[in-house]
Amino acid sequence: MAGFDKVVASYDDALKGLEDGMTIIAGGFGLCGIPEGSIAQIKKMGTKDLTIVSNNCGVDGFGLGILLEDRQVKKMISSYVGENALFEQQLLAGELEVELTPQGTLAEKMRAGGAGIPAFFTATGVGTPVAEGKETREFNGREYLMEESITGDFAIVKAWKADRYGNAIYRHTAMNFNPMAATAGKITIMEVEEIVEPGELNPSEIQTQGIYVDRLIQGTFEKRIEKRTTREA
Amino acid sequence: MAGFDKVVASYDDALKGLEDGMTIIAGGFGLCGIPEGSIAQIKKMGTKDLTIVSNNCGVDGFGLGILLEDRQVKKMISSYVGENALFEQQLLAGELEVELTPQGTLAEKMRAGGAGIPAFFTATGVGTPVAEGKETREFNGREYLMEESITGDFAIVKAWKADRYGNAIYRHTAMNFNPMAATAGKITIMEVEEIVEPGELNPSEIQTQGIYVDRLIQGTFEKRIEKRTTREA
Amino acid sequence: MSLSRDQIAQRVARELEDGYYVNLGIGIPTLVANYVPDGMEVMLQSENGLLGMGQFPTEAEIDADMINAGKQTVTTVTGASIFSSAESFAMIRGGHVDLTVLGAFEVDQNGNIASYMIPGKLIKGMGGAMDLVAGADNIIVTMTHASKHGESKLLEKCTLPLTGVSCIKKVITDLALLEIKDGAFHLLERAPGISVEEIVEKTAGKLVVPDNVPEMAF
Amino acid sequence: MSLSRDQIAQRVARELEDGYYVNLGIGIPTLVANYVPDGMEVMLQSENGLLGMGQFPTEAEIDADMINAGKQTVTTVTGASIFSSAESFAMIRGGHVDLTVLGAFEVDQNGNIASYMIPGKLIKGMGGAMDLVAGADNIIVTMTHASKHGESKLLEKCTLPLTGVSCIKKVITDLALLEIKDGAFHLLERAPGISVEEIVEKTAGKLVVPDNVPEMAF
Repeated sequence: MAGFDKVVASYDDALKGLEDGMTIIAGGFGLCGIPEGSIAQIKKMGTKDLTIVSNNCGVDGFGLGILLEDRQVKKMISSYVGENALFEQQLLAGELEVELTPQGTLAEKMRAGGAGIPAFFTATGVGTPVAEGKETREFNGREYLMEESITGDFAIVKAWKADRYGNAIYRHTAMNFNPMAATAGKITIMEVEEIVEPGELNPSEIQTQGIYVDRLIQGTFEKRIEKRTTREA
Repeated sequence: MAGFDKVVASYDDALKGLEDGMTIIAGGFGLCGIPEGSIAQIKKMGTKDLTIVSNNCGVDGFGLGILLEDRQVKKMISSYVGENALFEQQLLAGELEVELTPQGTLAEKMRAGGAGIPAFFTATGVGTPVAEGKETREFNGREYLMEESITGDFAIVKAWKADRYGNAIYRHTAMNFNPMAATAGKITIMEVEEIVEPGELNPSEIQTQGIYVDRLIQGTFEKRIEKRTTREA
Repeated sequence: MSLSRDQIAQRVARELEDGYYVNLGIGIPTLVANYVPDGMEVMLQSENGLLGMGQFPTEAEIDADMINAGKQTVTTVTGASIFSSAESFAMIRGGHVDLTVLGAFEVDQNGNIASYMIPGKLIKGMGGAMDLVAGADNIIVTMTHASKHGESKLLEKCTLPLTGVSCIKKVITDLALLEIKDGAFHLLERAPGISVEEIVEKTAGKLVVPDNVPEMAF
Repeated sequence: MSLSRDQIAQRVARELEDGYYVNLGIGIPTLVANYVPDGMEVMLQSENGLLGMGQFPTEAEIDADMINAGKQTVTTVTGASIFSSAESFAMIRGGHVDLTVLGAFEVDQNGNIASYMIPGKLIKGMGGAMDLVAGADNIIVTMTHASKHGESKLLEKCTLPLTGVSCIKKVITDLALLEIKDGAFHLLERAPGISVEEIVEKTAGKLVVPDNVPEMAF
């Protein structure tokens, strides 16, 4: 790698250094905007005992769900995990831990992790099971929970286009958790549909700045649709 | 106002409801990206005892500096106020309070205020005068300060283009504090160089969403340059 | 007769105001979008990062990268904006959304809500519901008044794990519209042909019934 | 002879590495940009929201909306990005900037720095300096070794209000390059023609002097 060129040639190179027991922060919401290539590579590598921070855990046979097949995941930190029979099975069998985290709190924990903020207060979850074991505190007469931030050994994210420096933009709602996840990895791997030359993206329109991206790879994406809803033409 | 059309016809309408003693959050960095029209209107209205949250206080005779001339400002919450003789005079005479806040903490206080986060922890300012009277706490062996968020009765911001719904984009580094300020006002006034029709801006490129904007006005801008530095052509 | 799902949505829609930014949960709340009164504009927020959600796409328009919080393929309306999950919940948590409509398993007389988990069954997770109930001033819960077995869902105290505390002020069921305040349900309207007695019978929590309870008209 | 401002900058530039994201403070640090070694790429971060700051504009290019953190008109390099102040300090606070170079009034043997305020004189404010020193692992302070009156600025304990505590590990003055560790300044290099004795004399804080102190070459 010379200068700021973050492009790597293969997913082998992209996930280099991933080890058993590590924490991975993944972008995506449902099956939308997920880092398909990195997930496939992790399955191929067979890395075990992973803690994965992601809003969802994919579905049976697609997305992060495929990492359950060989029991690679020790713990999921997610807001919603209800689309996956294998997940349920492993959870009930005690083979998988899950830390349910409200969606907004999860997004903010990733952002805070990347932004050097170790903890913040939110009203979300006060008085609910989410508050168990957490400190609460009153501000202006209302009770708030203290939530700690999250960082990962790796972050795996998916963007639409990025220049070689890792300056990236997202396509429609495939943005979701990706920009925050990108900031929160010690090593951040970004896969994209198209790599362009520096200068091709408008500096003011860049949504993830290259400073957050360590390894950039051009991928191919199935983009499976979870709930295909249409109207008559 | 019908539906989501936020456009108002005059600065009189834009600043309606501003009263003595209120808190105003202002976008801008130095003289770059400042809400010139709203500042002029506040001077015209003669509103007093204002608390103004802004990274800087303009310069003598321009920007927020003009509000000092008639002693309209009771307190500034800023990170840097060193460009203004009148400011110094009033500060030394005890006619003006200043709460110096590190620039990053100030930006985050505005963001947190708009995002429903009443407080957060940062390492910035630990062991310095900024930490006086503030709670500290250790996370992962490092000491952090608890900083509370800021909201305002009004926010005054400046964008480049916005559609009638208040969906806005910024021009170059005139973005600075404006996006966070826009989220932190009970009433947010946005002045822009150009108002376009909804649909003209790409949904994914919008930098301040209309949900944060209450009143939108087309302004004219002097855009004074504070330090004109050039190289030979 | 008790209200249909669509009638519940229709009644919720009367609570809308022009220029409202609204988050509609999955199920009955989603149907509210079909009953926005003529001449009124509301904009739908979807917590995965979309403000200005439109109708479902045609087969030709379908795009895997354009979904809503229910993971359904959708379109955008003119003037929509798309943003990150952090920004989306900044809007929600910061109280910028004018109205949130969501379903629930139980609501109690102190405005507590349980909507995300039934112990013993699978834990699916709260998604954005906890953020939504904590962030909004104005929340309407839609639900059936009682379970299929006739057990009231409007309780003195929720029995299931809570989604939020003291946050629900309005409930629209298949039988009635109720306000929650001062530790009680206040009956405001009843479904056409539903007697006050039936509502009293099916409300386990404290219920305040005024002298006159108008019938909803559709 | 003691180093000129440009020589200090030149010496700092030798600490750069290819692919570094760097924040340069006002004054001498700004000059470092002029001495980036050939074949090496660094990208300059300006805390008002710019990554990839370029040179000053020509008269024709000047744009009031394109400034740096020193409020000077600037340009961007190819591959630059522009963002909000919150995002900018997320980068800084989150430790994503590889190197920060800034000036100071005083530095002490425990790595404390005072750089923003002299009581009795006007309080200008800390700007982004406190965030920068708290956020960076790798900070170089550039300063004159002593005041015009000969008073050391490398102290046992800072006397002015602090900008940050235990955060400075490297200082480059007009006389020497020093590392701060274990509660002492460690002399690593001296300016050409400057004797170890002069450095010892002008360093008020605890100074560790190795047997051999190489002279900088320019």
